Amino acid sequence: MIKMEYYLIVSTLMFFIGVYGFIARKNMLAILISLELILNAVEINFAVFNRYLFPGSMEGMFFTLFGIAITAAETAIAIAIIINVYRNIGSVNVRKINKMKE
Amino acid sequence: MDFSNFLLMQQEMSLMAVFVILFIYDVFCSDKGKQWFQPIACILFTLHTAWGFLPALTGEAFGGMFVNSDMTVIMKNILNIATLLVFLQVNNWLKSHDTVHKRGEFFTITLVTLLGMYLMISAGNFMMLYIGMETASLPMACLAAFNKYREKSAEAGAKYILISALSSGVMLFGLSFLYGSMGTMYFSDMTAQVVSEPLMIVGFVFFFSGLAFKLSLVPFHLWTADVYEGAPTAVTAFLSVASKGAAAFALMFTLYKVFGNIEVVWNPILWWSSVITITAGNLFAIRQKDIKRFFAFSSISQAGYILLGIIAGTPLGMNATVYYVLVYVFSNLAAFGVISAIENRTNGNTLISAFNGLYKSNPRLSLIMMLAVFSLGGIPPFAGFFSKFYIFMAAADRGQFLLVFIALLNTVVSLYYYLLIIKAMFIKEGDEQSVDCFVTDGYNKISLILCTAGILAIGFLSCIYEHIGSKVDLFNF
Amino acid sequence: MEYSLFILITPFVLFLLLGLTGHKMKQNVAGIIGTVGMGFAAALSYMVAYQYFFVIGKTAGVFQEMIPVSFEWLRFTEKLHIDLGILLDPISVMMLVVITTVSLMVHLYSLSYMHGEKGFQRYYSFLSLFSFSMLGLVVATNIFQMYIFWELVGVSSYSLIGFYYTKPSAVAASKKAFIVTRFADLGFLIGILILSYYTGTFDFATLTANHAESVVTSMQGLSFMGLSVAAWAMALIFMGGAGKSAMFPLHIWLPDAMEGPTPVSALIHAATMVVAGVYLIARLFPVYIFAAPEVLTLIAYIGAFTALFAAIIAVTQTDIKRVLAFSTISQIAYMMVSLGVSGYGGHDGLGYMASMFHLFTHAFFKALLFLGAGSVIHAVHSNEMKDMGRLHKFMPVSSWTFLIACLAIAGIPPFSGFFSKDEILSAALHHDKLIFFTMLFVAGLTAFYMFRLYFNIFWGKEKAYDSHHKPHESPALMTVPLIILAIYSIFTGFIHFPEFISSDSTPFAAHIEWMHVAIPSIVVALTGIVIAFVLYFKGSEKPVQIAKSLGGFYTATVHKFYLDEVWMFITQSVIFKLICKPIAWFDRHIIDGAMNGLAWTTQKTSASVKGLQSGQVQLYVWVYVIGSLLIAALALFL
Amino acid sequence: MNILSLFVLVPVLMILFLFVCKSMQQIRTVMVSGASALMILAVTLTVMFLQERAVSNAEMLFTSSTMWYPSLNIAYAVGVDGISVAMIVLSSIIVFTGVFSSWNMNMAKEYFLWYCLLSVGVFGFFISVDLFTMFMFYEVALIPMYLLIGLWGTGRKEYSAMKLTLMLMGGSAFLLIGILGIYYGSGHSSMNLLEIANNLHIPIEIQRWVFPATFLGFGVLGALFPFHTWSPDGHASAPTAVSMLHAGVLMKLGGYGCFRVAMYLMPEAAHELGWIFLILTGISVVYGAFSAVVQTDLKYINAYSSVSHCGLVLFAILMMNRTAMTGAIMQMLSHGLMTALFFALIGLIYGRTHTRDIREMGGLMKIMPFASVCYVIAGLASLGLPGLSGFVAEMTIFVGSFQHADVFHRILTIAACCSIVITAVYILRTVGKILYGPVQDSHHIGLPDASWYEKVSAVGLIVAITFMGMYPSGASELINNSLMPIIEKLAII
Repeated sequence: MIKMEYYLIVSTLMFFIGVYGFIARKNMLAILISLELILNAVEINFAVFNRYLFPGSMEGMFFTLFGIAITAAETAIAIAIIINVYRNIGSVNVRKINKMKE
Repeated sequence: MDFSNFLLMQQEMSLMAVFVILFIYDVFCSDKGKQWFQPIACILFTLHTAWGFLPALTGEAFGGMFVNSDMTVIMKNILNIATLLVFLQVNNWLKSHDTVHKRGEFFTITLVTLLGMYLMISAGNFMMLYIGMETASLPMACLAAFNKYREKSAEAGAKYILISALSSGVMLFGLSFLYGSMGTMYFSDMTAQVVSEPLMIVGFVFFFSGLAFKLSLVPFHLWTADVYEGAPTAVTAFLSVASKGAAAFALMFTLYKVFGNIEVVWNPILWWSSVITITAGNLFAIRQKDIKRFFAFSSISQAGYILLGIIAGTPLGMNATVYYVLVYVFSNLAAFGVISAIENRTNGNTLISAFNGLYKSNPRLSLIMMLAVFSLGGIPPFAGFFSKFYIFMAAADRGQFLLVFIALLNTVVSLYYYLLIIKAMFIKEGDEQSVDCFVTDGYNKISLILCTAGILAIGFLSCIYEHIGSKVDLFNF
Repeated sequence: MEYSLFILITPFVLFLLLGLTGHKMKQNVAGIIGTVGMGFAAALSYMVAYQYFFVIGKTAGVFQEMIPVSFEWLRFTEKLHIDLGILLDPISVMMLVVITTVSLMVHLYSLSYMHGEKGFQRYYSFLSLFSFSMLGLVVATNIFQMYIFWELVGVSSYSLIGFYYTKPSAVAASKKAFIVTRFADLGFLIGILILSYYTGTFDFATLTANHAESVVTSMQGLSFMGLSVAAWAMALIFMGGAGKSAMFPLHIWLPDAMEGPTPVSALIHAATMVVAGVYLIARLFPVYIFAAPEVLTLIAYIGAFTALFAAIIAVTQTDIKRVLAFSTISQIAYMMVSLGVSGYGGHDGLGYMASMFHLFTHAFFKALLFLGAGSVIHAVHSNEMKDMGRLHKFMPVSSWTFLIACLAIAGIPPFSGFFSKDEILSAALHHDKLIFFTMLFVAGLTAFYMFRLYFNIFWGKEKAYDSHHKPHESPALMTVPLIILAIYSIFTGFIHFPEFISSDSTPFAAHIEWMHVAIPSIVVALTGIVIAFVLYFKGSEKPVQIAKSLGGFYTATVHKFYLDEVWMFITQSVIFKLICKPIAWFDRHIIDGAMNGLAWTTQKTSASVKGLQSGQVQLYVWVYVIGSLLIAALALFL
Repeated sequence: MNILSLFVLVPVLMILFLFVCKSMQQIRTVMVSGASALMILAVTLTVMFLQERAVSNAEMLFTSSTMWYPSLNIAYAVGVDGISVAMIVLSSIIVFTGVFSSWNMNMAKEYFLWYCLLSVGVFGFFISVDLFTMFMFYEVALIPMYLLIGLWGTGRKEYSAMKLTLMLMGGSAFLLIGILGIYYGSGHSSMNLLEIANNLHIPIEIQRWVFPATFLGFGVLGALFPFHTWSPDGHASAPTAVSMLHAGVLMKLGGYGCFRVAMYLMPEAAHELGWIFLILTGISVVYGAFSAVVQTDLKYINAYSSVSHCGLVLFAILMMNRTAMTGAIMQMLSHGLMTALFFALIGLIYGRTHTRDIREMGGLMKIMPFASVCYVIAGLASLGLPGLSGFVAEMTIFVGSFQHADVFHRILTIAACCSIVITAVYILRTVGKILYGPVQDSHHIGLPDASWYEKVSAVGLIVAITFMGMYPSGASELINNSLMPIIEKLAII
């Protein structure tokens, strides 16, 4: 039986890799993927906590399900907007969307 | 399953009804019929708003997932008013060529956003809260990017969706910690278990960052200016009042209800973030040229003031906060109403210089703008003065005199840049790029009149404040 | 004697009448109204005097003080309140007579002297205002009322000196007069404050009552910076008096004040206002002598010095009005001296009596001198001696009356000046030899410079007066007052003053000490006259040679020992440049700069933080994450 | 309806009427009738007050209080004692004369709208005894200044307007924190001044910081050194009537507030910390006078002399004895009247010569005798000529302050006395330069003298000044009797 900590280590790693990716990558799609990493890390957390600590209830699992669904919606919208950005400035480079500053 | 639960959701129900009607109308109506969309939407929503004022059942539904109390009803009414005012202001903008064919979408999406805010407020469970927040913020991104052919709009949408996604990620991360340490997501069950132990504290902070993002507190505020500037003015208005207000309410509830035990933890956090937020907002606002961006920063510092009420953590504080948001809705929307009128006239010029000599060309508009600005600056006898005073009283009640004093000194700074607008409108002479004399469209007129009435009356009608106060109940809602 | 109130009311009403409606009247109408009113006031004051001295007279061998009118004007505390009222006692009644008489003369005289002047009505309204204030001053029942009218007198003098307000010199002179006296009044005010703080009263009667015990007891043993508080108070009050009475070094305003119309100089700067200081000291005499005798000594020495100083300057002045001005200063100094050397009660109070006596006589002959000078100036349109000479044959009346006045001031019997000056000298003799001899010498100087003046004007060389208007005798309206005043100057000396006025208002017998005082003084005076005769009657060249031989000293005296320059330096360079300018600069640059600096700092800060808002989503997120981690860390470890 | 509320109602009505006004004629009618109505009200109030005072010995009269925000103990509470009555009379006089001084304004309608709003604030402040409403009216009075100066002003008007508004607002920040301190310090049960003063007590350790905050807050408006720099620039740029109202009435809000709130509610702290402010005020008395000596702009001269005179007001208040405080209030009245007169005349002169630089003027006495004579009278009043208002006020202050038992206070008093000499210096300097002497600028020859409406305002003020100067005991009595409560409170410690 794998210890819970391992899961948590993995999820935490995923989270911060995601954050790193978000900050480091130029391509917005890559950034979206990093976002997915972050959210999935979270969902792992919920599942694991539910399974190991509170097996009595299913709350964490449900949260995970909802989370996945919402993440999907989020991605959809994000993609749509990114396409719109591409249509406008002909690039998906996140550093290029800095018309508004100061 | 017990359908009587739905009786508690009367506002949500009616909102859904309005949404469905409009949606069907939008789908099946010919383009010719679409021109009636605005009036119909407004009328329906007015009915919904009125309906919201009817006496409502209170209690918990779905095993505590959804809570409806007098307080939440009031808050939802405030949000309704805000939305209604926004609806009245969009007419001209929606007529423009790149939005005219999808004006239906604006209304429907906005309604969904509003629904999300309802859920945020009425949540009795963190999952509910999370769903509510996402329901509120995802459509908001669409709205921000609503002007498809305007680069700024797209940029605003992109920035908003990315950052809000990240913030929800961080927030969920925090929630997962909370869940892990308590094993439940229900507010009522958590209240007792919350103790100041590391995991919970970290969890709380991450969760707080999620709401702070929507409330645009420093350091989670950086998106605000860009999105406000880029998004269509109506959306900015909605964003600045409705989503801010909803976030403020949600934060207040969660802090009081769930994290009441660890006030020692969140009190200093709020103290510092309010100080920094107010100051930073003012500092950035001083040197803005674009009026929407300017109001973005001013709204940031306003958020800081809202924290003063929340930090009090007393019935007085809650009362003051809700009242503050109410006044803020009227003041800010008055300002944005004027801005959108000007923007439509000068097709998209939102520089402050466009307001030069406005008094000469459009005295009424400039007077309304002045009322709004003075009210935001907390100048008597306008409503803003009262709300600020009560916020300060609430904070002082908890002995936060230093905080109040800092906030007060900041009001001087804020007055400085508010006066810059007055100066532009009244003292500066207009030039070719400033707006000429024109007539605002009827809907916007109505909204502006409503706002003016609110700004002038709310302060003097103490019954409003007292009514809110009578409904205040810190812990069971 | 309530009707004495009308002595005050009349001129006040005249002031309002002429001031408000004057510009609508004809000049003569205004002038006549003023004169008649003044005549009425004069008649009343003579009545008062008669009734006071002869009808009511002494009770228990003493002239009692009477307060016919008095009401509370402004209450400060339970004890301290300003009353306005009329106090009648020998000196105030005497002053009433003097003021109204001279004022009436001046009113008459001005009718023709000022005829056709622009602002004739204004002139008369100011004259009435002055008379009102001066009368109010002398009949003051309490020190604060005196202060009030003191200020009013100052202002009316200001406006009369500056009557020719288009002449810059006149404006400057009036400003100078007001500010210098104002500065002195500051001392007066502070003195009043101290006095009233300890004694708890403004009332003269209470202050001076039985040997000023209220003051003496209340200030027992209090001292400040080594000097008793009483001395401080009285010295400060004397400062006020010195300012008005042009004692050294506060005398500088008086010579310049001659910029005003000559009748004004006669009324204000010779006869009445300038003696207010003397009157003030006399008023508070018991307080001085019992509570602060050291101050009296100070007064005596300052007086003696001023007398000498002014006399010396008078010798060298060429502007006839300035000569008279300095002689005024020196004569007032006489009065001060005799107050300073006086004792209290009976014959010890000789000095007090003498000073009042001299005040009385001086008023008339000095007014006469000024009016005479006025009529001369009227004739030759110049103040300078060099433009005059041999006028005797053109204007005999002026000449004769002027001569009488000169004799009077020189102290030649039987003219009034002799008697009063004699008393002063004998008072001085018994008190302090040094002062006595100084004053004796000054008497000689006086005689000399007066006759220098007289001979230079009416005799000496004949000047080339242009033919078509030769100097001519002034009209009757001007000569009549001269004659009247001349009569006064001849006969007032024979009034037996000690009968009426004495330090404790109990009459005593004063006799002329021929051996020790009278003879010497007459001799000295005659020598002075003779020298003047020799030097100036024929208009020889000697004076110039003498002046040359004196060299630096002479020029110094001509420049009034450069005191004006010193004052200029203090006011202009020290106060204006070294105090006011720096303060103003400090205000504009330091304090205001601080306020602007605040705004500037805010602007700069906001400019420096703008970089944070870079528009880069990734930076925003970076800040977001770091921020939340930081907050978490703080929340954990703090 | 309580007579006091009318003082707020009338200007509000004036505002409403102004909205419907079309022609200049109508606007003037509204303003004149409204202002005269206020005058009449003020006079009636005085008469009624004196009658009431004779029969009742209540601390304040015509008190009425309607709960406004019950949960916060905020009420619309009004009431007057002799001091407020005096202030109201002063305000009504100056509002009245101000209307005439701004007879020919461009954009008259807007101008008078703000003008009325300003007077709403002023009257409201003087009648209210509830801290909240007091503060509200206080700020209502401040804000219109910005536009009045910024729009109708002259010179660096925008800078001055901004500076003035911000500095005063900074002051009101201190004030608000002070008010909150008072409210919670006194056990958050009432905002009513009288209630707090008589039934509640603020612990000394709270007073220690609330008193300075409050005093400073009001002091800024009272031109307390070193927070006075808004006043020269503000006055210099403001239009005539605004300078009149601002120097004449608004600066009095400061003194009145210090007196009514700071001293009255916190006597212990006043005794403990008074000396600090006493020194500050002492400085501003002399300092203002000295700075006035070298100014060359007429308005700057009067601004600095206002600093000096208002400093005297606060100075006397801090002396904390009955006479001195009476003097302080009288000084407020007299300074209000004579400064208003000064600014009215300066506006008149500036309107004709288009310069305020005294070096460029001269011999105006020949050109516009009426105005010049009035100016001289104003000057004499300000240098304390007996028979005019300045003298009685200053003398009351000096005598009163000198009654203080402490030597330090007496020496300060003497120092303050020196200001009267300096005042004489700069007044005579100005008068001598601009009115007397030969005509400097040939263009000035033939300029018209005051027109009838300017005469009305000048004469009105002069009458008031002389009346007060000739019959001071009236004002003195009115004020003196009302000082008893605070004196008792101060004496207890």
